[in-house]
Amino acid sequence: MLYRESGQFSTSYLAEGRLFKLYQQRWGFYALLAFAFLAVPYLGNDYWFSAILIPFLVLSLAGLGLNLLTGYAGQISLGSAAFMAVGAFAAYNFQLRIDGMPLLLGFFFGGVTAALVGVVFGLPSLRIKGFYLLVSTLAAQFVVTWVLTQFGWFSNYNSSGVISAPPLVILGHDFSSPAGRYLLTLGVAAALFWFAHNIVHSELGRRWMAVRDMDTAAAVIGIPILQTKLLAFAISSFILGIAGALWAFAYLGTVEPHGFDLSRSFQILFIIIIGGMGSILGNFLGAAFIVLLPILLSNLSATFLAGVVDPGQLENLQKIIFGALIIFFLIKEPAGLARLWQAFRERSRIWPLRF
Amino acid sequence: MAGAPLLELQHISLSFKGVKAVTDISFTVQQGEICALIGPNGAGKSSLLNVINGVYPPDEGMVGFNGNSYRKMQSHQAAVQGIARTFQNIALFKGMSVLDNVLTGRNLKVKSSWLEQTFHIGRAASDIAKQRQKAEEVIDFLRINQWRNSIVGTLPYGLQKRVELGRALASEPRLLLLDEPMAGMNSEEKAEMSGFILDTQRELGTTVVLIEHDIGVVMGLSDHVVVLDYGRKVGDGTPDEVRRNPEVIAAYLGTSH
Amino acid sequence: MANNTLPHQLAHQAATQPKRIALRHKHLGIWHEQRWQALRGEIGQLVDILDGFGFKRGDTLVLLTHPRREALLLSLAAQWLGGIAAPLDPTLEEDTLALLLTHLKPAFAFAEEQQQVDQVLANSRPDVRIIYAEARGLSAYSQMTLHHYQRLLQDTPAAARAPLAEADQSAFALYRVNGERHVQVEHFRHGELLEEGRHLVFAERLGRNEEAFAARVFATSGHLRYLLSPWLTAGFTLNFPESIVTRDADRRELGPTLVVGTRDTYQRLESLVRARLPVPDSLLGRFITYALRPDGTLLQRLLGYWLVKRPLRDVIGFSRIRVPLLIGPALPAESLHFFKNLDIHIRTWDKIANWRTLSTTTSRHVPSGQDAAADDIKRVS
Amino acid sequence: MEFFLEVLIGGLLAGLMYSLVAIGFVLIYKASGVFNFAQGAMVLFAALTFVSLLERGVPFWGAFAVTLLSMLMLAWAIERMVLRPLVNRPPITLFMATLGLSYIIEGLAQTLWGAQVHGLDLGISDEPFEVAGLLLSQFDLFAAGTAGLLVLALSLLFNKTRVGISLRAVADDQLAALSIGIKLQKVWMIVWAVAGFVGLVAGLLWGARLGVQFSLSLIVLKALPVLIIGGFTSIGGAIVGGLIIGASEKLAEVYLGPVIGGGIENWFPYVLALLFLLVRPAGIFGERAIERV
Repeated sequence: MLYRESGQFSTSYLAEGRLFKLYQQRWGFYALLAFAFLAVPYLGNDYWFSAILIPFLVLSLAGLGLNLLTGYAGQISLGSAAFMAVGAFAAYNFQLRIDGMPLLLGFFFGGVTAALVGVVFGLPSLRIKGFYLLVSTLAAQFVVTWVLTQFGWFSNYNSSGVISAPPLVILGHDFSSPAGRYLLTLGVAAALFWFAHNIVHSELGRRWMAVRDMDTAAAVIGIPILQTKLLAFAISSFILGIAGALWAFAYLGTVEPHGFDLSRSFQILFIIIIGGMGSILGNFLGAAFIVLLPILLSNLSATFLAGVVDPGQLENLQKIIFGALIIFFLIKEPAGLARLWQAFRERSRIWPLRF
Repeated sequence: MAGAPLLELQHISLSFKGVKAVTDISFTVQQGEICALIGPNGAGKSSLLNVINGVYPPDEGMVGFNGNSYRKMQSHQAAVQGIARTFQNIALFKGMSVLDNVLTGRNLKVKSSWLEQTFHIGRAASDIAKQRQKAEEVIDFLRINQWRNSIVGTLPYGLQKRVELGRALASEPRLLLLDEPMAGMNSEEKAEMSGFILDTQRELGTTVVLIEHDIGVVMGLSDHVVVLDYGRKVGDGTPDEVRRNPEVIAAYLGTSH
Repeated sequence: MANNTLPHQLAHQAATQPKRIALRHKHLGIWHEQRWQALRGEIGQLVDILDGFGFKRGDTLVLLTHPRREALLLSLAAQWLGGIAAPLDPTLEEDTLALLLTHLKPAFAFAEEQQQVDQVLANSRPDVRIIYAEARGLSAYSQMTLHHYQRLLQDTPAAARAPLAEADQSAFALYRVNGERHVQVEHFRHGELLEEGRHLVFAERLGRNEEAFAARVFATSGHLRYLLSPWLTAGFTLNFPESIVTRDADRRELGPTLVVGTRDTYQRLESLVRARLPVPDSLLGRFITYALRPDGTLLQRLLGYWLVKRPLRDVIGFSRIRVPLLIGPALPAESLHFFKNLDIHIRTWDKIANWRTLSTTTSRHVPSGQDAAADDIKRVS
Repeated sequence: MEFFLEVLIGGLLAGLMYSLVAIGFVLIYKASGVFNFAQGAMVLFAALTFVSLLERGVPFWGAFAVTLLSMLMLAWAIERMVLRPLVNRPPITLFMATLGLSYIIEGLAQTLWGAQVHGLDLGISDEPFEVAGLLLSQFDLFAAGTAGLLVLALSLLFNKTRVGISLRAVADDQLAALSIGIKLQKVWMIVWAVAGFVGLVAGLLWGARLGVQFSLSLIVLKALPVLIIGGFTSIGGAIVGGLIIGASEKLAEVYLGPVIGGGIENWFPYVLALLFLLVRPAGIFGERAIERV
């Protein structure tokens, strides 16, 4: 709208396929990255890092993981938190049991373990579809939590099953301050978002969407359905696993298996419903919404309803509002907040014309 | 049109929950011809297409394709062998753009792995460009350039039919199965679609088996007509032969047209 | 000046700025670029091909096609051999085209695709040599005289010979049918065209950095004089859209600095914009009217520029426009005003056409409605 | 052997309690194609409303009537504000809407009645008694009897009343039902109300057993594997599924638990259901739709 598109055209398919075709968008994006990496650590305070930015980033990442599976590949899942738990506990154990395991490599192996578990619970997806698949993901949710609490080995025989973060040191730099944990989370999230973006814009992403939109037709044109679905489970769980490790180590510091219960899975599902299924940007929007709304509500009630509503009621109120919002979005904007942004972008591209 | 047939159906029977859909059907399709399957609704035409590309396994009979015989063709195997198809009720990926739909048609031609594509290494760059170019050629062939980036779910019906043909063509098939490619079109659109089908056969050498109700279109388009009625074959030959076949006239041409 | 011909100009550009981009066309979703040197190489091949067909000095190559680079290159190749290019507008009615083709009886023709090939075949001598661009649907044609452009190029080695054209020879011949169904022709000599082109290049200070947009076929005198000739004279880049229906989107991507349009071109654009602007009564509509008022305050003008004019110019692909030319009949004052409001100052350039009627025994000048309109045009130079 | 039988029968009876929740589910799925995750929340809402009224001195049947009325209003509101605007949307969207719905209903129930645990005494003794040498729970038998009565009542409703017949018509073919003048919205509302009633019965029984508290809404998770095994569309299936899940869960807990560790009843039904699915992808009684392409 305010920037000129004219004169920016592609002379190769490679250039045509890039993320931001316009240089203004590219520079805007780089500026945003620079701001997040360079300016925010100096501008933010501990409250912002610990209570808002880190959970926001981790939840965006978890939303991304689920979005790949549900929004892109069309396989609905209620077991996201289980894969986060696997990632967290696996990363913990890799760190604990292998001497000198670098932190990020531990995260990576945590993600890989989650991916393997994801594949196991994704296997039924060839034979069963839709709601029936919920059973498989719910089984993952319950089995994983049970296994992690039942067998002390996973939490190094901690009496309450709690695991604590290893020292957050990468190449000699300590990342355990709030700003450091923020940077660690941001770095991992940026890398994984880049990774996921590339996937959904590649052949694999197209196959996922084909399976999502009509799997019979996908099979007829030669798309290997099982392999495509399993890759969705694996990559989705990989990202969820790393999100889980970050949740445990960069956000909470300590976590028990029940920190990854069914309501966490619901929370992640809500992120992608509100943010937008089948959208990369939507994960950020949905996560921001989920993180900020409770804060907003408690601030509002502290200001206007001080003494009238007790905290327990506030939680109930929050539940009602979330539920209502979910329904509202499904009715009014099934493609979520990302769709609103996209509509705005499309309109502003042709502004001041209407169509 | 001499030589071994490209497609050979031998004694195909198929039933759903005990109801016979197709009974003992045999016919052959020569390399490079356009073969039309005609017959009233419920005659088993779509079921037959579904047998050919492996959506339904036949109860009895064999499908011969390109010199090999199959008891049951898997959908994926059919695609690998070079059989592409379109569906009666348009089976496009509605949430994807025209270009992406056509690109999915090329999924079997992709050489690079998903990791190469994700990290832009190895064969990815040349592969992506190559697939895109091939898809663009199909888009150009079918004159859908201006809708390249439109989401197919938002396009009018006739265009969706064209995009679906495009997705099938993108796989560079040897055999193209078209299930009522002109259903619900006006005469102008039908003529256009007929042109595309003829060009596909002539320019690309693709063998076509199609189901169509418009007898005028069928007679003008096809080299070979197979007539079905209540799951049985009642006629098989050139359009002229079929037109003169009394059984066909009684079963089909006489009654519904 | 002996070398004052279109082919000589092309050779000159290829020699002086071989690496700069001469042509750009959108095809299969992306823009393909061709440098002057490569352009000359391809034309060299085409010259050999036409020569091989027996194309001689004074022969006419008929071109029946929407705007395409192949047509332009073949025209130049024909002229290279001292021949004449005769572009016909493929959007004309069937019987008009048939009349023109019957009259022309082409021995050499370029046809875009099956439809045009059929038209040429139906109305030409049996031994007509046809080069076509799009092979679709044509493989079943048994004629030995049909040739696919790309395949011809592949089979022909690169060659370079000096142009045979001379300045006072005809470069182009434009044909049309008048109201009494007589075929009329107008010839354009190399020298004349280049003269007119130079005139424009000088007056508008056109340089080699211009990006010109050719959405219309070169079938009007204005396009020959004020687009083709300046292109060869100034040596800028000529751009072709992917197809006639995608020209608006393509223009936006490209953002040309030089547009040579007819009254229709600008009026179509105007009505397109008017139809899509917010309704005047709506809030947005009132804001736009407010912001565009020419005698507004500083704030108004700032808003008008940043929120309406600038984005709107970009949407219609005019944000880099430097020279919007109008050729042919004049634009109504209202339309001129509309564009002027967007800071697009359309300039009118034309010369009265000089049509000769051919179907009757005597040649005479027939002033047509179009020419009468052209009389009123003020020369802005 | 006796112990085995006791466990088995205990499991079967407990399974019928799962069936109670699953039946409400099946009703809604059959009539509106909605996979109603909020069924658990409805059970909670009903039980909580009932017990809170009881605690405030409302007599049993009065509380029952008022709760039933509130379930009716709930059904009306759901039809108006959720189902109607979402008509013709993909089933997955409707499912997610019921997730939102369960949040609203849970939040609402706890806002109205508080989050503390309420005891509920229906006056049925939970003393085990002996039948043919086996120790059986009286309460379980009562619950089983209630479930049986409920199924009987529902089949009467479906087969003998006008409402029931139009309900079945809608379940068979929505378009055809519409074309013969059946009002879809009305049918939906009735079905959701009946499901609310079933939820109330389930809530009373479960509430009496576990106490009325938030975790009541989680019994929907128990009902899911039951549905998977029985199929989404068959009330008989829901009963059989419940029996299978109940029995095998108890047996597994008793015989498998000591080997691999306790607390397996949370996930065991799911794994069982998954194994079932791999053999029969549409449950025992579910119909496998032929995919028309």
